[in-house]
Amino acid sequence: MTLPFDVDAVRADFPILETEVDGRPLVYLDSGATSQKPRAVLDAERDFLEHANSAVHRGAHTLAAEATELFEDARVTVAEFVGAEPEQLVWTSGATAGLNLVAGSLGYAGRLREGDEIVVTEAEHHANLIPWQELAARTGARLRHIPVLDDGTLDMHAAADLIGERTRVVAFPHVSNVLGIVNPVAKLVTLARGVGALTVLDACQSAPHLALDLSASGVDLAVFSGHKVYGPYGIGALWGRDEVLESLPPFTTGGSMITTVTLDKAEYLPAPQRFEAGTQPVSQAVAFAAAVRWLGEHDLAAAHAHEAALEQRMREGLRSIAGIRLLGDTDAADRVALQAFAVEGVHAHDVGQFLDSRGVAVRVGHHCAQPLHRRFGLTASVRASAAIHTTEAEVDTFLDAVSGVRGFFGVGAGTAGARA
Amino acid sequence: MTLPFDVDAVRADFPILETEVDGRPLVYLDSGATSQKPRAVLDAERDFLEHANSAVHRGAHTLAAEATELFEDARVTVAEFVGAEPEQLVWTSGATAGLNLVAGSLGYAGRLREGDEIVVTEAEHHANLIPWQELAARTGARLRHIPVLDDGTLDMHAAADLIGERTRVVAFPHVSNVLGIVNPVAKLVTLARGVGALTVLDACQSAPHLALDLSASGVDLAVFSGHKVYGPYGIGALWGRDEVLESLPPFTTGGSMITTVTLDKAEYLPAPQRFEAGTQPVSQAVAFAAAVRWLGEHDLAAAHAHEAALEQRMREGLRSIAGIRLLGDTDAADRVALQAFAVEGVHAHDVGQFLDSRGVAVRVGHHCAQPLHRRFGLTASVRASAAIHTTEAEVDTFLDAVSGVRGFFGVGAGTAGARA
Amino acid sequence: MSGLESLYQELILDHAKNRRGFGLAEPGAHSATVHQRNPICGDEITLRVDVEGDRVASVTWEGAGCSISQSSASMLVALLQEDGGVEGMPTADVEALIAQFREALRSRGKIPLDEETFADAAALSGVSKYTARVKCAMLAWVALEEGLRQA
Amino acid sequence: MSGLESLYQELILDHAKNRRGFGLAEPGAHSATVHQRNPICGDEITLRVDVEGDRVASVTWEGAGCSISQSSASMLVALLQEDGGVEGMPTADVEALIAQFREALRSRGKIPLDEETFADAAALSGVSKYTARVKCAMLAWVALEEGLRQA
Ligand SMILES: Cc1ncc(COP(=O)(O)O)c(C=O)c1O
Ligand SMILES: Cc1ncc(COP(=O)(O)O)c(C=O)c1O
Repeated sequence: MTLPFDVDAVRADFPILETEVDGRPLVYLDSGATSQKPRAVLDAERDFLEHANSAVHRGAHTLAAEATELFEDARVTVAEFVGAEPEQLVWTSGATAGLNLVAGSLGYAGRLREGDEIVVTEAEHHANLIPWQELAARTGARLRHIPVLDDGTLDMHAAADLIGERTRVVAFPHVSNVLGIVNPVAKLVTLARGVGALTVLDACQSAPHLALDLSASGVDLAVFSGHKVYGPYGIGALWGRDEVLESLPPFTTGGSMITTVTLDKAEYLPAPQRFEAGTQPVSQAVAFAAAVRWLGEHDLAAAHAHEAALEQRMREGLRSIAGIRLLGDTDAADRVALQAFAVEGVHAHDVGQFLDSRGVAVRVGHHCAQPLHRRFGLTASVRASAAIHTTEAEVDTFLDAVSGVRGFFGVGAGTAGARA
Repeated sequence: MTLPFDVDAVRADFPILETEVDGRPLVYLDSGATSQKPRAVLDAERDFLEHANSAVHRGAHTLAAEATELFEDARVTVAEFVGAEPEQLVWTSGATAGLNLVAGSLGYAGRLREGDEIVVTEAEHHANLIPWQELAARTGARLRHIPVLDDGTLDMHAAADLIGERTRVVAFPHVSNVLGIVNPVAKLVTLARGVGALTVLDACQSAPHLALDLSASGVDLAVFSGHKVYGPYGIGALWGRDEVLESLPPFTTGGSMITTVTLDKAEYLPAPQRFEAGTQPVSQAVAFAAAVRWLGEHDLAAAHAHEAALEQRMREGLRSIAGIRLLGDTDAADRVALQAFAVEGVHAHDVGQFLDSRGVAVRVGHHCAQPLHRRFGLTASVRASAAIHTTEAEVDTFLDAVSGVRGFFGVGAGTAGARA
Repeated sequence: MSGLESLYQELILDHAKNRRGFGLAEPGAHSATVHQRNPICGDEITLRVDVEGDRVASVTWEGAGCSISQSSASMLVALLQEDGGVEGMPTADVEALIAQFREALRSRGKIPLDEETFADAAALSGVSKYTARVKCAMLAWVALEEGLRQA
Repeated sequence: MSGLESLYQELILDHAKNRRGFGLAEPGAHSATVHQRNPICGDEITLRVDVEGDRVASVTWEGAGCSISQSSASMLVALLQEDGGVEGMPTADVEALIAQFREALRSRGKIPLDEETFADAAALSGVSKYTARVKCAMLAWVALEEGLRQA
């Protein structure tokens, strides 16, 4: 049954939202870093651990059969959530692990050589950058970057030039975790397909906020993390087209991913098991599925509209405050409700501390995107990111707090201060 | 405060032990595969998620500071549990991930070459075998194996011959997950040190049952998994001596393990962070620490004595049943309460099914140790493994059920049947 | 009948001990040999199918495994021999039979195998309640399916 | 005084704006230049220390970061200048001071920094309750400690 979207009802599902910080209600605007978990997720994991827990895919006992079923049902549920078949969904410990799996496996497979090129963007999270740097360094391939324009969008002209016949891989974020801008997936896929390059989508910041249809997206591989989609830590997924997954050798090896093992050699199962070495995060898979089911109980179109309204309110509010510089302030692209900014004259760390005193939790620093910050001449910024449980009143509390920052730190019109 | 050991009190801490299977109380003898979790562990994780959850090592807000503290305290607690310093403890998603990290990192570092040798044992879990096979295949190194004698102990004469000047790595299980025998760590370390080889200890099956003092053990690196030590899935640890960890490059890369990142290059933090790419299993670390603290509340010497008594009872009981063949039946070594066996004339799968109908959950199959089973002329066996919450009465229920197996399947003295 | 006894009916234990079709026949003109494995528990089977025209002329096998996998293979051979007679069963019918068998086994006890169609193999109905054992019972049938694809 | 105001005392904001010792001096005969970074938030400092005999003759620095890290560096220089006078403070005393400072900051509010010993830097006492900010306040002090080791 789909419930009409009611943000108060949604909030009631999150125990942590009752927290007070220094006597003020917590305004959690750090969901881009990690989301909070609704009671249904906590309950599902606990219920599994109290009633069904045991090793999966092994043993004939009743608990093991139950656990295996719940574990594999979870795969089906999460796969459906992103528009994929369960056999195409590999459990990982998170998005970072998924990206390392892909880069590492391509390396082991000898799929890249001197002169080949890997293309990423200037807006990458380090997780979708450093594994490619390492792969390039190991294989002699060259790593190239699609630049980010001043408004935060990708330079698609440059992309068209960069992606050429030497390109083997094009990896990019669906939504940048700093800019909140939805990148043009279809266009990038067209460019990559035109030259036969593999596409890798970092869907960490889109999975919680947009309806994903990976099968239809045209990309070859995609990753996301459970802990950003109202699910638990320690689990994520790598999705891949059948033939792409089949073409990749395992990255890590061990139990449960083999058919025959001798002292000298092992033969591997097909995907997805081939990539799932060792005991899997079983209770987390079950809880991840519960998160997805919990989301599915809501009218997601209405929830997305709610988040879009928050995005508008947040961005317009910030724009109207003096001394605020938004990173990636454009109306010319779809966005999620996540906004990074700098406060002139006040370091991001101090801004965060000030907001915290008002109960507002934001993230400060480089958000694992140093090159992007450098591109904007910054070393750090403040990032506010909303979630399905965020209210307009919370956005207003946040904006009100931001308005007070420069006054508190004694900077403002005409006052010279430390550079932001 | 240390409580006197009282198995009934211990049992009351495990909600799942109240489960019934087909109307009979569950007798869980599959802790070697994965342990059950006491309420304190479930509560600690939930409490964290309801009150402190947020991204660690980032951001100035109050929740983040709280979460970071709990996360790093967890590292201190788990490190202490195995006799290590917190800076030497790397969180991993499990033991398999830890072993892959070590083998993969040695590979990336170019520490192995053609002609070099890696020594493992014939009793390896696949997790401590296949990563070395892959490393050998990639580097041209040779993988060699210390044979297992008929009684299940390692052939230490052969070990002394095998470990020589070409040996770079000696990897072995502290306790085999099939034989339950504690291997002679000190002797193997002496042999390895004599030739300057690195030692890697798979402590998966010892961590739940023996007091570990890794610093004193003489090994260079060790791994274990949370889910086998009454803790959660999705977390484990790699321990290493300072200088050994410092000598290893990262295996996976991404956020939170870097200092400076440009588009082309990254610089890495020192250990343990260097090996912890991406969002860590934060709530699981907190829960893992709770498991260790929960264990520490008991008189562990008494608990170990209790488990030793169970081991005796289980093994002697099995010995006295006709048609049972024990794997690694020796009194000449220390053991944990874990025993694999074959029933003459009845396939392990059928034995497991029969025991399940009596409420007894055991593991059947090759237990991720195909080479060891082959060495004993088997493809599968039945494994019973006890835990701190196992009672003598449960062992008796198990033994009684085993006695009924051959009768039920119509095999026995003089009856020819399918080979076990 | 307890759960366990419905799983391990007398007939199943008999077939596991006296395995029909055990021992590979010499390959014929249109035969295929297939190896299947259950990686979880190590059960394995090598099955050879001989096709003549649009009929399955013979099925033989070798392998080791639990009583469910062994008896299921034996029952499959028995069924083909009894229903197919000397000419052998039409390939299309065998394929339909396999599909029906799979459906029943995956039904979690909802679809029984009827004795008229499945003969002794109907005794495997009980397996469908034990999801962990379905693969054991399917092993020979999947091998035959694969063999027909190749032959 | 609210938590925030005890953290950001007027004195701290002043030092963050008028930074003592900012701008690296020419290296002397026995000087060391140290670069320190807080990888979490990107604060960084380059600090140069000049040692003459058993005394710290001069400390200068450059860097960017939050007001806590900037003012802490400034206060450190002010303290050394005021207490050391023209000769400079004995190296051993500086080392002891750094150790004391670290202990207080890690005490979670239990050990205050007294004004007699720490002068303006005593205003940083409030930081010790904010564990996430301790690294910011320590940055310059750790850099100086490292510099003394090298000089
Ligand atoms: C001896 C041994 N080594 C390694 C492993 C692998 O541990 P995990 O599956 O938790 O990664 C196990 C358990 O499965 C084990 O028993
Ligand atoms: C865009 C993006 N990519 C990758 C990651 C890495 O995800 P995780 O840390 O869960 O592995 C994150 C979040 O940290 C992200 O926002």
